[in-house]
Amino acid sequence: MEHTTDIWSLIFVFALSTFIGLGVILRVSRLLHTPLMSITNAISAIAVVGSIIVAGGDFPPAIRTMGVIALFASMTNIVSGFLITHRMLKMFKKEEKKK
Amino acid sequence: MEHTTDIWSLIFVFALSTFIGLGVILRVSRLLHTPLMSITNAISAIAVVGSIIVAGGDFPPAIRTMGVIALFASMTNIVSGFLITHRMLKMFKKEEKKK
Amino acid sequence: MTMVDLVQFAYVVSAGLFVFALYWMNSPKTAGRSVTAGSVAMLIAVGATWIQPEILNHGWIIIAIMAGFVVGVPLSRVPLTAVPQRTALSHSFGGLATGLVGCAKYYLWAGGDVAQLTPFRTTALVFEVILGFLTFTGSLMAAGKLQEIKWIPQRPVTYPGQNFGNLALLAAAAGLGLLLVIDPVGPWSAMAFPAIVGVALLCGVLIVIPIGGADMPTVISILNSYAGLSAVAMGFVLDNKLLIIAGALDGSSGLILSIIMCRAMNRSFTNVLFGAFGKVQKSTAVTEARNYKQETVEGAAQVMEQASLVVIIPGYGMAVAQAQHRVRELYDQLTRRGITVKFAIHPVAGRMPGHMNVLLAESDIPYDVLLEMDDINPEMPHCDVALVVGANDVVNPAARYDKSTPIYGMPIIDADKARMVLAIKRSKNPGFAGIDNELYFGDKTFMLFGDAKAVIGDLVKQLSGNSSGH
Amino acid sequence: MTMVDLVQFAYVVSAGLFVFALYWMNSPKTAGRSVTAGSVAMLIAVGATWIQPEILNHGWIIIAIMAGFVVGVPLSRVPLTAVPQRTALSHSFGGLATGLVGCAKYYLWAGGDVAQLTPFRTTALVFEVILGFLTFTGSLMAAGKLQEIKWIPQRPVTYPGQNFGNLALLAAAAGLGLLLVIDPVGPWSAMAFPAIVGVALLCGVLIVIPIGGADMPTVISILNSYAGLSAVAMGFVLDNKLLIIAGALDGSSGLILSIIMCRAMNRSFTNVLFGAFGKVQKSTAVTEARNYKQETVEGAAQVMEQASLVVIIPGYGMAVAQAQHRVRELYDQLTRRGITVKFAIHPVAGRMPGHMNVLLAESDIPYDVLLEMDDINPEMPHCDVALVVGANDVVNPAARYDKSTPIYGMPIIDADKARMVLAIKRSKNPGFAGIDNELYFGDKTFMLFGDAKAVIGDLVKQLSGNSSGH
Ligand SMILES: NC(=O)c1ccc[n+]([C@@H]2O[C@H](COP(=O)([O-])OP(=O)(O)OC[C@H]3O[C@@H](n4cnc5c(N)ncnc54)[C@H](OP(=O)(O)O)[C@@H]3O)[C@@H](O)[C@H]2O)c1
Ligand SMILES: NC(=O)c1ccc[n+]([C@@H]2O[C@H](COP(=O)([O-])OP(=O)(O)OC[C@H]3O[C@@H](n4cnc5c(N)ncnc54)[C@H](OP(=O)(O)O)[C@@H]3O)[C@@H](O)[C@H]2O)c1
Repeated sequence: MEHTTDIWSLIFVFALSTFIGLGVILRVSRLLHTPLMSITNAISAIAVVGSIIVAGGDFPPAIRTMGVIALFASMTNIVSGFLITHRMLKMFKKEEKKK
Repeated sequence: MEHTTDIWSLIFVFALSTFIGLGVILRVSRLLHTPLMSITNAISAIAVVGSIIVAGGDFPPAIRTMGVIALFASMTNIVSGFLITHRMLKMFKKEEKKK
Repeated sequence: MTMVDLVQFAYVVSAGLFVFALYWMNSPKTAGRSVTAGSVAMLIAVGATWIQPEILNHGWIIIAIMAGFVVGVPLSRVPLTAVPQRTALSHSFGGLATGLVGCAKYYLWAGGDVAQLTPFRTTALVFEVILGFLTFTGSLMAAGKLQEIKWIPQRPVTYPGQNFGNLALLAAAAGLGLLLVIDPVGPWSAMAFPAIVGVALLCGVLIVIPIGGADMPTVISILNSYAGLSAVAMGFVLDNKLLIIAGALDGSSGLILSIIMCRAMNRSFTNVLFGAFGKVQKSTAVTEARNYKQETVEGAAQVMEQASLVVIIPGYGMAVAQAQHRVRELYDQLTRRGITVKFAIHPVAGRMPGHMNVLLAESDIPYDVLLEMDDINPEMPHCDVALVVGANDVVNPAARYDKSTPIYGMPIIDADKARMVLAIKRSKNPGFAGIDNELYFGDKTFMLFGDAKAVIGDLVKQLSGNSSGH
Repeated sequence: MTMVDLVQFAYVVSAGLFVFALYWMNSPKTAGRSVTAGSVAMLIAVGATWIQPEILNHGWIIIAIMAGFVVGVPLSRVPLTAVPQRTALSHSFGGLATGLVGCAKYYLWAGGDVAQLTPFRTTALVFEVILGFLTFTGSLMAAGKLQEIKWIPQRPVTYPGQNFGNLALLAAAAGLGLLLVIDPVGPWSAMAFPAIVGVALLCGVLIVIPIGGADMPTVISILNSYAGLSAVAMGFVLDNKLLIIAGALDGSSGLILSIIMCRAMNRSFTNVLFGAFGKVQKSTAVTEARNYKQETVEGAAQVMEQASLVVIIPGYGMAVAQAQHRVRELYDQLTRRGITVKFAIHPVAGRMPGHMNVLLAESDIPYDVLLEMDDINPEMPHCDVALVVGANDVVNPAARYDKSTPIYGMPIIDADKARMVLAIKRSKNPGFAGIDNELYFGDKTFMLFGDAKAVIGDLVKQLSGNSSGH
């Protein structure tokens, strides 16, 4: 029972955040669809959380190696994702001021 | 620990549904603010869930009486809330067709 | 699939439907589905809870539900002018329900399985009970003031140290709550819990007493979000996510509506809650007296026939007079003559948000001629006749410049910009803000004194007469 | 406040910030905050995870993070035309990460604490691994096709029974997954798990191979939502709500973008995924040949000087030619002459959603003259000159009537309604859909053959020449 309800709270969280996702994304300005792609790209690198747990835990080296590679991969996405989004948005922001 | 995480899943659910609430309500048409008041009124009668648990459980009569009164109160809100909302919205729907 | 899974699944579905119910309210086209979605969701919630094995005495439940129908159906038939009271009343029911469930749960656990009263739970429980009972009495008072029941004072009741007193009470409640959290079943708590309930009930009354009748809509919305929050608290207590979600949706709706109202009145929450608004002014206002220019029904009818754009500005008075159907006939008469007729709806015209829209929709006026303030104001200068039907504060130009008035800074409908203004009201009395209306002394303004329904009825007769004369 | 509470609290904050990050993308004015909110959220997430006591070997973590920076920074400096590839590439990284974490967790639990592999968890684990590795290879292929790497075929590769084969493979993976769920550590599972991984990797390749280069953006978005979903699955496995929330946000974004693209191309998911689009047509198209009317740069310049409204319709060609800065100069030349210049942006112009907007924004063109298709089309009839810069399918009138074309039914920009059309492209080759463009044979149309950058450069010279001549 205890665990069942726990599963269900995960399902609740999933359902709710999907609602939020759809609601928020549908309102993103068409101008910004390319930056949107790159920022969601960075956000999906949230897998970093799992990677750290696996890479840092007290596990056999084989396991940890997988974690380290995963961590590296996610970190790359985080860094490049946010940087390139910032780069693109700056262009639009510049317009903002000019007008 | 088990219970702690459980508390936190409740908090997560609360945070997420507040986001949804704000997002959805802000987009409600001004025309419909009165029906909105009455439908949220009906929805807040979700307390009916708690009332049933208290009224129907195998508890001392005093407790159950409280539950029964609560159930009566919530039921009243559900019935009148949805009915009056329906009544108001029909008016707007009629317009819809006429035009 | 165990029973638990089944129930939880049902709750997920129900929660989703509630979200859609509110989402579909974003346009009259889809709003029809809202009620369906909402009631199905509620049905599922009730069903899923009821089928659980621990529910035994079905008899009581059925009786309570039937009683709910018996009272609920008539309550849904009230005239639209009584909607604010009705809303307040059912908030008080909602508050009562959550409050009672809170009590039941507390005594249940305090009596038996004390381990259940974890600090987290007890805190939630205290919140649930305080919010619940405060909403209960508070909403009752609000309903009473709106219903204008004799022994409930309409005008704000104020006394020295009032706000301080209320805050002190709330603080006391909170303190007692803390006591419970620290030691749920200690020697104190036997008195502490009922004390909390008592204080909450008292607070509800005392907080609403100093608030003027016309501020009630704002108060109702705030109480609405309280009701929602206490449902959320119940969800925390019962570890029930559906309660949390539905409660949160409700809470945010109440919050947003009250913010919208305060914005439109250019007032702050604190001012609404502690401002004892509409007291002082009222007392002074009526004394003043300046002279109005009047116009006959015949004259008014002629002027309107000549117009090419007529803007009708309805206000609380139209609601009081139940004049919406006459207004509809007037609308038909004028449009038949090829005159463009638009309605200027101020966000706080009437006594609740969207009040004018429902009334006019009721009288079959297509909702695409109901314009919001910001959309109509630019057109006002091109408007030949602005017909003010029982509106006052929302067209009072003093709001623009006169810092001394309580409505200073409240955005208004620019009736004074129209080429000519015709204003229908019964007397020289001011509106809810209790101040005279500059507009009515303007040289382009002509008054049509009388009950809105009667006056507009005459106008319609006049016009139909003329048209047959044609 | 225990460590668990602290971490969970941090996760709540982080989740909220992620939501705001996406919310603020709804207008360029607020979008600036998005990156800040997003990166802070990520920082909190990383920090909160790292401080947990069970994290021991910080050395490895620090190295991996630093490596991430070393690779990530250059990856963020790619030219804007390479953004699609870059996105695909990092999707594959994302897929790899989730896949690997899935493996690690499986072997960890299968090796030791088997009780952890509840049916629910194992199911989630299988989903995580399949989606992860499928995204990994699939995105790699996509990136390769977009980067036009030699040994990866650009054109769709098809063979008999292809779709059936892929579905069979997925079915196999699912079957093996079921096996694991039933008995996580049975005799079979030793082979089952690696088999699942292998099949997933293979599927990624085989599913993307039959898809044409220009459909990649759609595929990328779909893979984007897969990546999100596998993060969600990881959240279910690790019982981590932040992963679920961020993953769900990501998933919905990918889903919606791909839907928008399919809509704008008037094609279905299945058609994109299994249609082997752009294969057959391409082969035939180039054979056709009809005669175009050409125009000299001088002539074109003169025509434009006479115009009062010029609409520029950019397409993939502008991106290929990197012509946006020349376009900007042209824009300046024309506006200086008091000519109104507007840009007509087709939702799928270029090779990814919003492609044209970023390029033009890069060249400092104010974004309020970038109009969406639906806003500009009504104006096209009043447009004196429509300048098509390396666009093709998105202005092909055949989409309106010719049922035989692959783009039939795709909404287009009504260039043909303009008084005159000037079209810049290098050759007589068709666009990505592989069909000739009616517009270019229209009698109001004049071609300016050549590389967009060069041609527009000449136009600008010409115009500045003339103006100095004034
Ligand atoms: N809508 C909301 O949500 C909301 C919420 C809170 C507060 N308020 C406040 O309520 C006020 C609404 O403004 P308002 O202009 O609509 O109403 P108002 O300012 O209250 O004025 C109503 C006018 O209607 C006249 N009237 C009353 N009964 C009438 C009848 N039977 N026939 C003809 N005229 C009649 C009254 O004058 P006589 O007595 O001379 O007839 C009065 O001048 C605003 O001050 C607003 O701040 C609204
Ligand atoms: N944007 C998206 O999200 C997305 C997603 C999936 C698919 N698509 C597809 O991509 C296509 C986009 O349409 P589009 O009209 O933008 O592009 P297009 O139909 O692919 O046509 C591009 C044109 O630009 C010309 N061109 C190429 N390089 C050039 C250069 N250096 N200088 C001058 N012209 C050059 C080409 O002609 P020459 O070779 O003769 O120069 C070609 O006709 C649509 O079919 C759409 O369905 C877009």
